[in-house]
Amino acid sequence: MEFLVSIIAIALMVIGAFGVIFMKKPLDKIIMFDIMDAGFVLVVVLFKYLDVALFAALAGPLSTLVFILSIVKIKEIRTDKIASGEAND
Amino acid sequence: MDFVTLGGNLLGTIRLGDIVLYLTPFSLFLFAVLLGFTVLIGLSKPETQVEATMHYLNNTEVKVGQKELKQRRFLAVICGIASAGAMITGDLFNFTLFMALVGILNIGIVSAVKQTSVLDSAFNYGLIAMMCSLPLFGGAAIILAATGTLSLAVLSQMPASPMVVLGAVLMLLGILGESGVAPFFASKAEMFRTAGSPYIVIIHLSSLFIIVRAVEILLLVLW
Amino acid sequence: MISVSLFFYFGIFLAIVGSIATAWGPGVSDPVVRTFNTEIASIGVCLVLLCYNHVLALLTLLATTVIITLILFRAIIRLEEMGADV
Amino acid sequence: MRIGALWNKLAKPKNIPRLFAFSLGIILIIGLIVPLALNPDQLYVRPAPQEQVDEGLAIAPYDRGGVPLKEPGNIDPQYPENAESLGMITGYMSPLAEFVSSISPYFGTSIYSSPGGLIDEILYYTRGFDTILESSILMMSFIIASWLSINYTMNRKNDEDEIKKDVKKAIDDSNRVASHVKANDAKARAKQLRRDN
Amino acid sequence: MFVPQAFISMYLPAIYAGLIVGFIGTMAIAINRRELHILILTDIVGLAMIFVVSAVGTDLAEALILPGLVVELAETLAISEILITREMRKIEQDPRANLAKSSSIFPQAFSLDMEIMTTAPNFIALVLIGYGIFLTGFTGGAVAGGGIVLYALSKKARGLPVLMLDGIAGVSGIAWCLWIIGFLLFFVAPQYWLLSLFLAACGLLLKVASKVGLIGLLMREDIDNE
Amino acid sequence: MNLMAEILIQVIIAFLAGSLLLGLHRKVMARVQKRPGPPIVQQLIHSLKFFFKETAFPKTVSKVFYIGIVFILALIWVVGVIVGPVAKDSLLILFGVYAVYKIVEHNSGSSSGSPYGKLSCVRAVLSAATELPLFAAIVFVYMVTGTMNIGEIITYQSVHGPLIYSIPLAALMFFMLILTKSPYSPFAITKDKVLISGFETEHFGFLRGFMLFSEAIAWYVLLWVFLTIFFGPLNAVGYLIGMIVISFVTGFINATTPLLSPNHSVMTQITIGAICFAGTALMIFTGVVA
Amino acid sequence: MLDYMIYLITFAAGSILGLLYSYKQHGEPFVAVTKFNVPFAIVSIAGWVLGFCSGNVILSAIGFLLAGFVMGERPGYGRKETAVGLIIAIIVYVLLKRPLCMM
Repeated sequence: MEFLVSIIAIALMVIGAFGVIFMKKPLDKIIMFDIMDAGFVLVVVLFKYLDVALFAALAGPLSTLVFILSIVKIKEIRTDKIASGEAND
Repeated sequence: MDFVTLGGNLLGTIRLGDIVLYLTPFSLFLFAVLLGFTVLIGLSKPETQVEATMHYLNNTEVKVGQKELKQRRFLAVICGIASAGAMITGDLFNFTLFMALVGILNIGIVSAVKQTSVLDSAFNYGLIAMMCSLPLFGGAAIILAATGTLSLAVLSQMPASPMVVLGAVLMLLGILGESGVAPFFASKAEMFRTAGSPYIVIIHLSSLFIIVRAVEILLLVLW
Repeated sequence: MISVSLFFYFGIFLAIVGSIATAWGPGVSDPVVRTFNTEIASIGVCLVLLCYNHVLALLTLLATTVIITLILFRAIIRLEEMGADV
Repeated sequence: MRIGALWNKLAKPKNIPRLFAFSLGIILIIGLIVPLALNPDQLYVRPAPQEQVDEGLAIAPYDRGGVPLKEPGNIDPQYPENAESLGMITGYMSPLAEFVSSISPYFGTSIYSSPGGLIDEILYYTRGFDTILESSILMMSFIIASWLSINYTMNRKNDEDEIKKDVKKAIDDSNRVASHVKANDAKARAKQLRRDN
Repeated sequence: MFVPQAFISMYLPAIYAGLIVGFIGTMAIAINRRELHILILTDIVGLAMIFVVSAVGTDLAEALILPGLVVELAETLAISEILITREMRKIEQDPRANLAKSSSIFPQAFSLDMEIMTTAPNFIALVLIGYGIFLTGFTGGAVAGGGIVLYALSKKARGLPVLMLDGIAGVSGIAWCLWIIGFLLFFVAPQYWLLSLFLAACGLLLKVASKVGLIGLLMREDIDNE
Repeated sequence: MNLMAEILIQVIIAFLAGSLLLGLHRKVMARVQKRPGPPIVQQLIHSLKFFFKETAFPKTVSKVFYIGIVFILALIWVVGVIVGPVAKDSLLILFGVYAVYKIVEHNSGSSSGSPYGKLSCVRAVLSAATELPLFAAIVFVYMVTGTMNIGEIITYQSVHGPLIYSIPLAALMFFMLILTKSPYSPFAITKDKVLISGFETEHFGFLRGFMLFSEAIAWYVLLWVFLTIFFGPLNAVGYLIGMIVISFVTGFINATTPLLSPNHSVMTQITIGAICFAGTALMIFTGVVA
Repeated sequence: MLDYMIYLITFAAGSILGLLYSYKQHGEPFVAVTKFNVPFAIVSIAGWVLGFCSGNVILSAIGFLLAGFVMGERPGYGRKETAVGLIIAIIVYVLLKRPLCMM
C-alpha cells in the first residue's frame, strides 16, 4: 500500500516537473505545477506530517493564484506592446 | 592557535548561551574604533557635495532631501553597531550573519540616491551579497559538519582537515565578495560617488574591518 | 514502512533537474518561465528537508517560496511595464 | 588578450557578479574532489529519520524527552553552563498545544513549534543572538524596500496622469475661485453704487 | 550521543547535490548577461545553501536554516526594489530614449474577473493567519504573513496606504523590542523564562508577519484589478 | 622610564625621523630628475609651518568629520607607534591601524564636498586592494614564526636568522605596500596630480599640519615594521641605515615610473601579490622554508 | 630612547639654522657651487666625528647640531663638505671600533 502510494506520488511529481519544463503555454505550466504540488502533498502525508500537509495544501492554491494573476497581467502588457507596434514578436 | 597568540591576552568574555563574545586587545581596538566612528556619524551633518559641470566652468550642487538623509543616518548608525558586533563575536555562524546584515545595510545606505551609476553598482553589489549566502553559510556549515562545533574557542584547538580548508576557502571567497576588495572592487567603488560622506564612510569602514577580523577568524580556524 | 532514501534521492534528482531547467531549459529567455522552473528545484529541496525531518524548516521554505515568487513576478511585471531592457 | 584590456573589463560593475559567480562555481567543483565526511560527534543530535513517527509519539520528530516544567529534556549544547534553565522549554507546551496534542497524534510539528519546544530553545535561548541578527536583517531590508516604494517606486505624486488630473482640478478650482471673486466684486460694486446713491 | 548512521550515509549525497546545484546556478549566472535573470538565478544559489546547511542533519542545522530562508527572502525583496528604482531613474532622466508609447512608469490597472478572487482568499487567509499564530516564531510569521499577503491582494483598492504602512512598521518595531526584552530576560532573570519565551515568540511572529504582510500591500498596486 | 614618557619620546622620534626621511625621499627624486630639490629639512619645516598658518573652512564641509578626521588620523598613527616600537604588541593591531588609515584617507576626501576630494575618496576605496598583500605577508610571517607578537618575532629571528632569507617573496609583498604609501609612487592613485592634492585638497592651516605630522609618523612606522619583521633584531644604526636605504630605493623607483591608471594600479598590486603569495606558499609547502 | 630624540631634535634644529644662515649669506637664484668651503668642511668634520664617536650624549648632540648646520644649507651649498665630514667620521668610527672589538 505505502509502496503503491510512493510510486504514485513520484509519478505525479515527475510528470509535473517535466510538464513544467517542457509545456509551452503558461497556463499549462500552472496546471503541471499543481500536479507536482499534489504529488508533494501526497509524500508529506505518507511521512505522516498532517499539519505540514495541511499547510502545503493551502500554499498550493496560494501560489497558483499568484501565478495566474501575474501571467494574466504580463500577457496583457505584452499584447499591448504588440498592438502598439513596438515589439515585433 | 588560540586567541592569545593572535590578538593578545584574553580580557574577558560575554556569555550569551552558546554564543560567547571574546574581548582581546585586538578585537577591543577594532570595536572601540567602530563605536567611535558610529558616534561621530550620529552627530555629524552631511557635506554639500559639489560636482563639476561637463564642458562648463561652473559647479553644481548635488541636492539631497532631508528625509532621505535621515534614513541614511539611521541605516549608517545601525551598520556601525552591527560591524562593531562582528568584531567581538566568538561564533562562526554569528559572524557570517553579522556580515549579511552589514551587506544589506551597505546597499540600503545608497539605495535612495538619484545617480543611476550608483544604483547600478548597488544592485550589482546586492547580487553578490545574495550569492554570498552560499559561501558564507555553506562554508560555516561545512566546518560545522567536519568539526561538530561553531565556537571559535573550540575550533581554534582543532587541527585542520581538508574539509575545514574547503569551508575556510568558501568563507574567504564570501568575505572577499561581501566586502568588495579586488578583484571584486568595481562593484563597491561606484557606490561612493554620492553625497553624505559621514554615512558613506561606514560602508568602507565596515568592509575593511570585517576583512581584518576575518583574517583572525580564518587563522583561528585553520591553525 | 516507507523508504526514506527513495524520496531523498528523488528530491536530489528533482533539485538538480530543476536547477538545470532553470539555467538552460527550453524557453528560459523569458523570465516568467525561468521563475517557474525554480519551483521545481524548490520542491526537490522540500523533499530533502522532509527526509531529514527538518519539518519546521520545510514549513518556512514553503511559505517563503510563495513570497519570493511573488516578489520576482512583481519585479518582472514592473520592468516589462516600463519597457526596461534588463 | 592584453592584460590591460582584461583589467579594464574588471572595472565595470556589471561584470563583477558574473566573475564572482564563476569563481564560486570553480571552488564548488573543486569541493567535489575534497574528501567530505560528517563528523559523528555533533551538537544537538536528533534521532534517525522517521524513527519517532514510526513509534507513534505525539510530538513526532521533536520529542527529546523531559517532563513539562519539571524535568529538562535531552539536548546537547556547546556550553551547558551558560544556560541555567536549559531544557525546560524543550519540555514545555502551551495550553493550546496540550489541547491539540490530546486530539490527534499527527500534529507533532505544530504542537512543538508553538511557544516552547526544541527549535525555540535553540532560536531564543542557546543561540538567541543569531536570531536577533536575523530578525534585524529582515527588518532592515524591509525598511529599505518600503522606504523606496513609499517615496519613489509607488509614489503616485510623480505619476503623469495623476498630475494631469490634478492640474485639471486645479484649473477648475481656480476658475471657480475667479468667478467667485468676480461675483463678489460685482456685489461689492453694486453695494458701493447703492451707498453712493 | 552521536549522529545516527542514517544521517552519516545521507551526508555525502546531500552535500554533493548542494555543490552541484550551486555549480549549476553560479555557472548560469556567469554566462548570463541580463540582470533580471541573474536575480532569478540567485534563488537557485540560495537553494544550494539550504542543501549544504541541512546536510548536517542535527537540530542545530535546522535552527540555522530557518533564519537563512528569511534572510534570502529579505535580500531578494530589497534588491528587486533597487532594480526597479534604477530603471525608473533611468527613464526619468531620459524619458525619450526609454519610455515607449504603451509603457508606463507606474503600474496600470487591468481588468480581470476571477471568481476565486472574491470567495477563496478570505477563508484561506483566515486559516493561514490562525495557523501562523498557533505556530509562532519564524515559521508562524512566514505562514501568517502568507495569509496577510493573500488577503491584501484580494482587496479591491488601489493607491498606496501610506498610513497603514507606517502602522505596520510601528507594530514590527514594537515587536522587535519585545523580542529583545525577552532575549535579555532569558539571561538576566532565568526564573521568568516562561514570560520571556512568550515575549520572544510572539514578538518574532508579529515582526515577521507584519513585514511579510507589507509585500501584499505593495503587490496590490501591481497585479490587481480595477 | 614610565610608559607615557616613552610614548611621547617615540612619537617625537617618529615625527622627526619620518619628516627627515620624507625630505630625503623628495631630494632623491629631485636628483634623479636632475633638479636641485628642496633641502632635506624642508618637509619638517613645512609641517611645522602649517600649524601657524591661518585655517579656513570651506562652506560645503561636513564639519564634525572634516575636523575630526584629521585628529583621528594623527591619533591612529600614534596608536601605531604605541603598538609597534613601544609595546611590540600584536601585528594584527597594526593591520587594524592601517585599515583605519585607509578609512581616514577616504573620508577626509569626501567630507570636504569638493569634487577632487570625492574622486580621491572613490579611488581610496579601489585601493583597498593593497590590504590583501599586506594580509598575505602577515599570514606568512605567522606561518613561519607561529606568532603574531612583534617581540616574539624578533626573538625568533635572533635564533633562526632574519626572515628575509626564508620568505623573501613575503618581504617583497610588504615592500609593495611601502612603495604604495610613498609619495609620488606609481600606485598612489589617491594623490594623483589630476586631483590637485587628492584627499588633502581642501585641508588648510593646522589641519594640513596634522596631516603632514601623521604622514611622517606613518612612513616611520611602516619602515620600522618592515625592518623589524624581516630583518631581525637591529640596533639604532641598523634601523637608520635601513630606513635611509629604503627611502632611497623608493625615491628612485618613484622618480622613474609613471603613475598607473586606477584600476591598472589595483590589479598590478593584486597580481604581484598573488604571484608572491603562490610562490611563498609553494616554498613553504615544498619544505624550502624550514 | 631619550638620547636618540635629542640627537634628532638637535640635527633638525641645526639644519634649520643652517638653512636660515645660508639664505642670509646667498640671496641669488640657484647656482651649483663648485668651490670647496674649508671652514664649513671643518665644522662638518667636527660635527660628524663628535656625533658618531664621542659616546657622550651632550657632545654627540652638539656634534649633530654642527653636522646639521652644514648639511641643511640651501641647495647647492655644503654638499661636498658634508660628504667629506661623513666619510672621515665613518673612518674614525671604524678605527675606534676595531680596537674596542678586539678588547
